[in-house]
Amino acid sequence: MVVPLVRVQAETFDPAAESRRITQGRTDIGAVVTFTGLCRSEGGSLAALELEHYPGMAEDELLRVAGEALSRWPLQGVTILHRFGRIAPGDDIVLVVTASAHRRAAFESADFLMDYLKTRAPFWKKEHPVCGEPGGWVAAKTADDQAAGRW
Amino acid sequence: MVVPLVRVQAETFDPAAESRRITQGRTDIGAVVTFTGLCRSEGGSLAALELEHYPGMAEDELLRVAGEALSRWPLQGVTILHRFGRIAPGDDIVLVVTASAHRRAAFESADFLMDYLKTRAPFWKKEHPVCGEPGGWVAAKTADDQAAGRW
Amino acid sequence: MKVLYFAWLRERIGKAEEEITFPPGTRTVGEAMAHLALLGEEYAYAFENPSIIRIALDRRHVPHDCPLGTARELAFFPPMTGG
Amino acid sequence: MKVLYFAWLRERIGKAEEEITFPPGTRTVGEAMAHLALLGEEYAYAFENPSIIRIALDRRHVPHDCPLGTARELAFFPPMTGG
Repeated sequence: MVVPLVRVQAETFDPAAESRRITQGRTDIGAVVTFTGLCRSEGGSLAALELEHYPGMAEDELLRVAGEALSRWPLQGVTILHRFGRIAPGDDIVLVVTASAHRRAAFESADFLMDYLKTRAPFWKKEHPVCGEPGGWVAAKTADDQAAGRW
Repeated sequence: MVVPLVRVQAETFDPAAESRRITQGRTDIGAVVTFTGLCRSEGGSLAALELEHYPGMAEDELLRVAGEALSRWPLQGVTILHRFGRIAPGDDIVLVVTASAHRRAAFESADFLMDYLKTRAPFWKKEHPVCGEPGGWVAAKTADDQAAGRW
Repeated sequence: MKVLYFAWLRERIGKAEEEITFPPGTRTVGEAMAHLALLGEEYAYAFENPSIIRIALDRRHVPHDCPLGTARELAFFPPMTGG
Repeated sequence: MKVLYFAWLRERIGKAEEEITFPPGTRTVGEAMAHLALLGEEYAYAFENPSIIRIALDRRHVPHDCPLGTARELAFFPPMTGG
């Protein structure tokens, strides 16, 4: 019985510590995949992203998404961390860690988790440009819905 | 011009440090994928793996495989580290790190690198069982060839 | 019922949450949204394109024709852009 | 020419490398392997199933019909199992 770890937090995170938390003291894990999503500066035009979320529902949805991955792949660990608040270019936004006996399950489930959480987890990005007024809300991409539709 | 980092070493490695080496001081990377391959104990029956390699050619092939990924995906960083020598269950064997502006390229190229290096990089695993004589050489899997054939 | 707004819906309406008593006969979450759109200019602006609005009932995604039932928390927000 | 053996080929032959002068007329790496198989019991054992043996010439994978040319290093090994 694998219990997924899910956290929504303002603080930055440590991918290595999260991997270790899953693998430590075990010898049945053959593959660990980590995905880190970072804030890009968009060619220097972006001062920061502001991430709004729906407290309570955000954690619930990440848990549902993690549970869905556990039901589809034979995993020995799943972690999803998602930050909120002001995030500067170069900083982490989201971390997904999956662990399995075999590499295909680890890769596929991490890929799935990112696709799924993008279209299900209640987070919204607002762009703060270097010049001018705090700007627009990032528009959802059709490509993200299509990516989630692959699974 | 992205220069891949490739290392063949007896020592263990630090996935977080390798990620940071790629992302540090940059704001154009949106996605980092790390894959860590670990030694499994096979239900407690394995005392250690012994990894033999072809010095010189191993580094060359990893560089070729990394170069192939760079030619196929728009990457901002590629790292491949592969260990040799005696490796205990729970310890790392191989690390692949890919970084890109977008998550699809980072996921696909890391997946590709693992498939490709399995069938191209001159490494061989020998199993040392807990009981009995130092055992057999691990047989290559048809599944690995098929996986590499996907790309 | 507790009603929540997020992202540009929150900004357009000018508040993050409020208590709303929906008129008797309000059956679905979509009908609840149609009622909100009549509460003033800022609401009309927020809900000007109802088909793109996502709705959560007691913190679960639901389609617009989902019955309100006995839920306690209703949330409206734009398509999500996390990750 | 410097000849290298790895994994169970090395174990069967009992050495990791040696200098071999191939007979005149040895054109391909596959022909070089056929010559080695005649050098004794341990070589015959190592090369008993030639079709599964992988060959590298100057540290590059080559097919069995690849000409030896002026290469300096020839290596024989089983299918790889790294990663």
